[in-house]
Amino acid sequence: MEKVRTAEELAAQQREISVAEFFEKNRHLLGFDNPSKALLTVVKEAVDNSLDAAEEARILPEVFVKVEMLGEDRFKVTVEDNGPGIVKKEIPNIFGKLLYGSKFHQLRQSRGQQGIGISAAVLYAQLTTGKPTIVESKTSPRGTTKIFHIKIDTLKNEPEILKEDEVKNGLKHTGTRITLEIEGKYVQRYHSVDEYLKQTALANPHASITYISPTGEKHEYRRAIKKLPKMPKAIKPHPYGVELGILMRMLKSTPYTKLSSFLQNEVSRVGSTSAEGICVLAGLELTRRPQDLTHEEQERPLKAMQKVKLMRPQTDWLSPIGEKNILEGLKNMIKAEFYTARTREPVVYRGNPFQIEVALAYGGELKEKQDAEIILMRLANYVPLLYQASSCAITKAVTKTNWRRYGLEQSGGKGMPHGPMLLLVHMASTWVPFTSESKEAIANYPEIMKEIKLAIQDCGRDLLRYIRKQARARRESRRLDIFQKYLPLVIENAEILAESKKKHNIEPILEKVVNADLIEEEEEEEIVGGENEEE
Amino acid sequence: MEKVRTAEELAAQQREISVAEFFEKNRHLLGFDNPSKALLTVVKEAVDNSLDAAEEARILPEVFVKVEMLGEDRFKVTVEDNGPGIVKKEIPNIFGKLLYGSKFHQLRQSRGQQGIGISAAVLYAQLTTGKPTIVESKTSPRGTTKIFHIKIDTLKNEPEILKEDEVKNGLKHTGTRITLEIEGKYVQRYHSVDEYLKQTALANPHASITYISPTGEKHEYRRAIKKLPKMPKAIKPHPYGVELGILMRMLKSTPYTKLSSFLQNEVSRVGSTSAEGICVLAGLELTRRPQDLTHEEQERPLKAMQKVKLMRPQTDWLSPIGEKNILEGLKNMIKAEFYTARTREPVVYRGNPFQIEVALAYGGELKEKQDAEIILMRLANYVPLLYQASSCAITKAVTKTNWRRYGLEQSGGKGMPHGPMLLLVHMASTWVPFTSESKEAIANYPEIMKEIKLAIQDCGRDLLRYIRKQARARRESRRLDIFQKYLPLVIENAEILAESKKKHNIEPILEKVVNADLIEEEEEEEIVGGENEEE
Amino acid sequence: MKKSERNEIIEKLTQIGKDVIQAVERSEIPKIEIPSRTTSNIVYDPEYLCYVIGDKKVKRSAGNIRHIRRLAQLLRVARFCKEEMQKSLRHTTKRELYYISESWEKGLKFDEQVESDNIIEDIEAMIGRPREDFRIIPNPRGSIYGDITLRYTTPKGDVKEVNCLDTPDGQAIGPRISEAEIIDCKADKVIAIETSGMYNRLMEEGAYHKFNAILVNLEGQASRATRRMIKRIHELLEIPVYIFTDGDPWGLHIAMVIMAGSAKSAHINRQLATPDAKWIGVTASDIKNYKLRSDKLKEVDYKRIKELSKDPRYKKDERLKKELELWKNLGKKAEQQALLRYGFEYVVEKYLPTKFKELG
Amino acid sequence: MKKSERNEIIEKLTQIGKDVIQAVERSEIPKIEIPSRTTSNIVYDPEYLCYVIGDKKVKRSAGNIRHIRRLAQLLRVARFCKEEMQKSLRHTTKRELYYISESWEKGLKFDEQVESDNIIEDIEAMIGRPREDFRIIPNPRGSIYGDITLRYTTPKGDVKEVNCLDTPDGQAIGPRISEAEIIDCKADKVIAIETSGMYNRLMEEGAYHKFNAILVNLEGQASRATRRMIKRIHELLEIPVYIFTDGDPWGLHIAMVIMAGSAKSAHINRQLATPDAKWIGVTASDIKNYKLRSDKLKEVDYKRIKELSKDPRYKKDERLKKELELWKNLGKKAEQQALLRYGFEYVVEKYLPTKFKELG
Repeated sequence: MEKVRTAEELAAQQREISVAEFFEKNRHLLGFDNPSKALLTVVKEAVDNSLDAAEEARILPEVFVKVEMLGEDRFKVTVEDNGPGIVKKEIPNIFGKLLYGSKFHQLRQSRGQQGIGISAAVLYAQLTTGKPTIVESKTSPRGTTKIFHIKIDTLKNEPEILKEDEVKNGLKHTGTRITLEIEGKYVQRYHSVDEYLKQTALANPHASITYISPTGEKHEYRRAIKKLPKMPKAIKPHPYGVELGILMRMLKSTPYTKLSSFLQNEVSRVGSTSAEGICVLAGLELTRRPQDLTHEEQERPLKAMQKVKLMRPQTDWLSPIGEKNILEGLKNMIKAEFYTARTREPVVYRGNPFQIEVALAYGGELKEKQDAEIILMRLANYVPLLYQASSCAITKAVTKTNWRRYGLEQSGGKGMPHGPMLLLVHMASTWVPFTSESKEAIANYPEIMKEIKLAIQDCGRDLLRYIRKQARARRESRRLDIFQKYLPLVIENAEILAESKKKHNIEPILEKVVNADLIEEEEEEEIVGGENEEE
Repeated sequence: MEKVRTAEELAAQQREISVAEFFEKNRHLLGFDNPSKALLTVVKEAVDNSLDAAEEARILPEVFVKVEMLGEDRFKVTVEDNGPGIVKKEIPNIFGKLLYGSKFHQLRQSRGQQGIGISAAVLYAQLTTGKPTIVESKTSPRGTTKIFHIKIDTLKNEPEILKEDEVKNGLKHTGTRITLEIEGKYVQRYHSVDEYLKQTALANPHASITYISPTGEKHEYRRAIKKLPKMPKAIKPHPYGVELGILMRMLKSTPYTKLSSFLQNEVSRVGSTSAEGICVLAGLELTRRPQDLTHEEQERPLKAMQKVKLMRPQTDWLSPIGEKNILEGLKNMIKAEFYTARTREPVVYRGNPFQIEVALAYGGELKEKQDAEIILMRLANYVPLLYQASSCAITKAVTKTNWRRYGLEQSGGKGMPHGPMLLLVHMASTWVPFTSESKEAIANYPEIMKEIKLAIQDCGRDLLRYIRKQARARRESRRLDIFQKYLPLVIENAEILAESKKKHNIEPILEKVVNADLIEEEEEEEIVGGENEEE
Repeated sequence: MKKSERNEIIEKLTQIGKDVIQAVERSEIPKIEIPSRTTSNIVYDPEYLCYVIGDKKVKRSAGNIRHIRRLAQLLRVARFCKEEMQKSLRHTTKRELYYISESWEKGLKFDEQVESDNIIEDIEAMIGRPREDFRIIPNPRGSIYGDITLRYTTPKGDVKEVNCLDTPDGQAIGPRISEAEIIDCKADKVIAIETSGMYNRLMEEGAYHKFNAILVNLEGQASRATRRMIKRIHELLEIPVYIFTDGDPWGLHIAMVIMAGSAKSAHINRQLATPDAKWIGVTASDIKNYKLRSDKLKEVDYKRIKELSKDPRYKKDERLKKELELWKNLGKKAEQQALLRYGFEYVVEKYLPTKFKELG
Repeated sequence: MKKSERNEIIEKLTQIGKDVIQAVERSEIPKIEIPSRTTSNIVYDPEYLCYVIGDKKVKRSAGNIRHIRRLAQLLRVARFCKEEMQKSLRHTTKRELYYISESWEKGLKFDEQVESDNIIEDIEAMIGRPREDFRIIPNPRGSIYGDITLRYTTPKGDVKEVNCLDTPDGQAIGPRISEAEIIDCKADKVIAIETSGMYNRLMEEGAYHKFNAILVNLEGQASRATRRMIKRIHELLEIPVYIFTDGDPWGLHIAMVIMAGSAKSAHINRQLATPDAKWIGVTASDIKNYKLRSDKLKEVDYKRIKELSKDPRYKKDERLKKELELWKNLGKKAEQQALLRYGFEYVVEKYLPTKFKELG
């Protein structure tokens, strides 16, 4: 028998694990599953950061993206923006530390959420090519440019600065430039960097994007509108979505000393009346110290909050693209015959406000692909989603909609419809529920599905009206042709059949016929079943 | 125009994010997507920990599991083991801190890997019910039992001890008992706790498991063998799988001062000859200080290592269940007619050694479901996988195998085969590549697919031999019957047709016929195509 | 066909044109009315024991964009039929009509045969006569054997007579036989047989002689020409008709169509149905009693049993009701030929005599 | 059939039994040999211009577990055929044989008709005669019209004669007509027609008269009885045979089977094929030249074109090769009736005369 090992011996091996080490081993969780996806993810994280930076500083974004091919599987990615730049002391942390950021602790709509994306790109670069990431930043028009060569010390999850410099003649304006060297693979079409940037331009009509592809082509997407989207505000959690564990932590750490003040100030949409209602329902005094509630008492306000009728989140918490702006973007991008867009009112899932926008372009140059599936663009907080379409709530809502009702072809009334159409669906939210940290597909919450479907139906009805109108015009002109052609045939054959000597004048009847009501009698021509007896 | 915000203003919002906060918001990444899955995940993490603890201490595991229903969606889960217990000072960290554990920094086969599972369960409990987790542990037979009520301070990712106690009359023997109160949902069949524990017992024939279900039923799985599996050893990374970023870190932090010693001691399967070979190929002196290599020089040994022929990993790094033990377990669980098992030699994917085992049981009481799909059990390091079957490499290998060759029904020669069979596939590895942190499906690496297929084919051939043998016996006895019946009919009708007056004796011909060789002439009866011309 | 009958039909076709012209002369939008052939307008005629068409009509108006082409085509087809009847002895198949339309005025050409077929049925319903009467004929199916003499007109116009025993393998019921006059008949019953195999068997075993019967080969579902032939022999000579089919619900349906017409031909069933005909079998009881080799009933068979059970024509017939019930319970069907397990002569020597006695 | 021919066939059947008995008497395991009918044993006979069976044989041995039942059944079927030929005038269908087997010794009953069908083909191959010669007959398909007189035996045994113009709608080619003797014929060609519709059209337009022709209605793919009838008329009277089909690869295949037999009947093709017969059309060129209403070729049509192209029988015929090529390029098919776009008379007045001139 082997020797029994004691708890003490085993305890000696216990150690803390750094989050950087964790993601180093689990990088597929962050969208670095394979080389082609990794290249896209690096570009995406850098561009998201650039757009966020400019917008937060209320600057109309101009982003420059360049992807160079250094070897068969090696790429250099450069992304530069005209944002406010980053102050010197924060640069190492932002790029050299996982889980460091400004947005995680706020409930607010933004592209990045978790402070993990760009540093994950840095981690991926050093893991595959060993190279540090170069960050250049300038914070005032006449100031210097700070340059950092950064890696991540994965054992500590701390930035490691390989080189630090400050130069006069660096960036031309304020902003940040980041340069990464990575292993990757360049693909075209569906999951490509090209497609991603094209869709990003469409979803951000206020941004200008310049892109130089690995093949040396230059794509310029000029801004379609000159106004920044309104700044989304940070919010407090809404009572309908907060979870017990989080509420308990909030009760413990609040600076407020009365339960009613806590309720009015730490969650949203609760005023003094609602606060009183909640306390009464919970059987707790208004003046109780939140920090002193027993465990059992902590549960009561949560239940009470669900029973009180509260207003839904304010609109200005979220910043949708807007119907007008989406239409501008679409028209800028594609020459279609018909466009429509719909921005729904914000609603809540699990306490998180969100807002759905749907737009579509129909006909025109899209007719080239008349019989193919429609083009579906999925967006979350201004960011295009390219992977995992089939598991995304947007795709599900689209394929579960009966598009035949709106004049498109769709076999069996479900699945992806066919026709000359581009459909865009955008979800704006303080917290988009992705199915994985690589942020590729939106999770399938009933509330979200419902909103997407309603927006689709609105746009679908517009589309149907357009298709019908077109069809009606075509019909009217055909109508006259038909009567002019067949009425003589009717009368002539009747004359022969009746052996009538007289030739009858057609004109008076033709006039009657053409002016007759358009009401068409329902023919009942359903012939009874049964096998064909003969022939 | 809105006011432009400066880099300084923005920098003020930057903050570090705790990993606990991160997973609090992203708990679907850890297998807590929905209530029924969450219940299973909690049980699974606790049972995995218990089995690991006992085995590491070389104790034959006895695990007690109880799931009680407290309300419609509320459950109390208790798991107790006979392991060595946990020393007092480590208890808070192990249960109250994410990313803390003994196994992450070792390359070694074990159930848990990342030090995240059980603390995630604690986090989930406090998030959904607000209740702390109770941990009781005793480390020496005559010692006291330490009791902790633990929560996680998510802002800091640190344990929060609500209560601490030490009692004389606690646990009866050394070991640990953990009690969690969670929101969940109890389901039966495929994805159930019941099924998970049944499969766990099968995969761990050396363990005894007692399970009391929410409906009060008691299931006892007695151990089938009395010997512990051999202890897997920790290993160094194998050169064929190490990545540049990791090698660079190793070069930086090694205590060795010569490149050749570094190679011989810090990666596996490199002796002095191989080390020399690598240095020569890399164009680096054997005596170079690893810490001093320039970035460009660091890349060279990696490339050189790929070109040198090295031995594959030692067998004793891994601990498969073993053919004999799997068969014991299978026989213990199910009364079939035929069993077979195959443990393959270990091989390497991306530098990680792994080993595939396949076993099957056929016929007997499985015949009840003759025409249904076979039962497939997937296991990774002794742990059953219940979710995401369709995206798992095991399922793919099974459905891509042509089972018709092995005597099973399978439409089109692919897809899940049908028949009275249970098939078990186990992957043992120092690092199982799961498709997500919730550890439900094995990623689809070609090396892994190949090994699974080879093992399946081995077992499939055994199965075919058995099925053939059975069929042959049935055929032999039918043979005599047929000749006895038809020979008289042949001769009699020939006599009438030939108008023969004489009646011929059948016996001599019958004797000849029956003793004739069994060799059956191949009839060529493939009739040429073409539509039936008439009738 | 007698000349008076022919003139009557020509007159009815002419009337369709006259109705249209009258509307034109009154300066009204011309329209015609056609008895509706939808399910809801098919009613059971308990007196005649078959489905017939009700009073509902559908319109084809020159003022309706969806009607006008069809109206023109209907008039053109009516004109075509009338002209052919006046100037030749020709018969036209439905398929031929479809192709002939290519030579008509532009716009009247049929795009699909289903269009011309529907118009033919419209005209049938309007004038109340089967299309054979205005010389639109089906592909021939069915033949006849036995001591009956028919007078017919050859394509060249000669009038000849033929006795249906003087034909080696039975007389095909084609366009000329369909229209032939019955001159003489020595037989005293008709046996209509579903399959060619059993028809030949009865010929070879001398059934026509032994039973003094006319044998009719239906070749499956009876064609309309065959049904009319049976009806004419029955009514003119007042001799009983027996129907001998395979032992399955489809066989019973074949018998039923001879007795009462099909729903699809409700608008002319009175010209086709022989309500007095009797179904010999093979019955479900036969399958059981004679231990016939059988196959399992399929989904489609059970569906047919269900349909037949709901049919008012069975409501009164206790024997058929019982057989349908038994079929459902038995779950089996058998072919006529299955009786050959008892040898070639058995059908004629035993089975049929027993049946004639039973059915009277 | 002449008595001498009948006796020869009976003798051949008897010989099968004798071979088995001889083996028993030599104390050997009895076996029989059957010319193999697999693809690999079907060879092209360039002299006779058709596929025939090669020299390969398959065995049925009483010593082989998989053969013995089938051997017993083969002997039983041979015995049945011989006995029927000796004692009656009866004809048996393949389906009837399947049911008759129920009355045989236990174990010999056929489970599926395909078993008995195969054994019938075995016997055909062994004695080198089509099954009609030992009175296993198909359901009749096809009929004949024209000035030809045939002598036949009625089921009762009377010998009679019939002229095929004295039949209103054509004489069905049943078992008796198949075996009838040709007594007299005034026609000087045969026109075999694929569809009943066109057959009736040619009757009504007087084609038999105008062209002095015998019209044969194939009703689709020609039955073996029809093919034999065509061959017998052709060989006895030495008159040309023309085949008039729909304008698609299937129509050409129908013509080809009449000219050269099918692969399935390779073992008796020499008794069935009329290599001199000529295919009139509708050809691919006709579709183009006459602007016939057409449908797109389907996958199955293209497959057939490919098969036909590989057939050695086309290798020498430049006209057929060209037509196949054109079909592929044209991608369209048309029915015979499509010619009616030019009116009823056009086929007889223009189309066929042109064709006869072309084909000589």
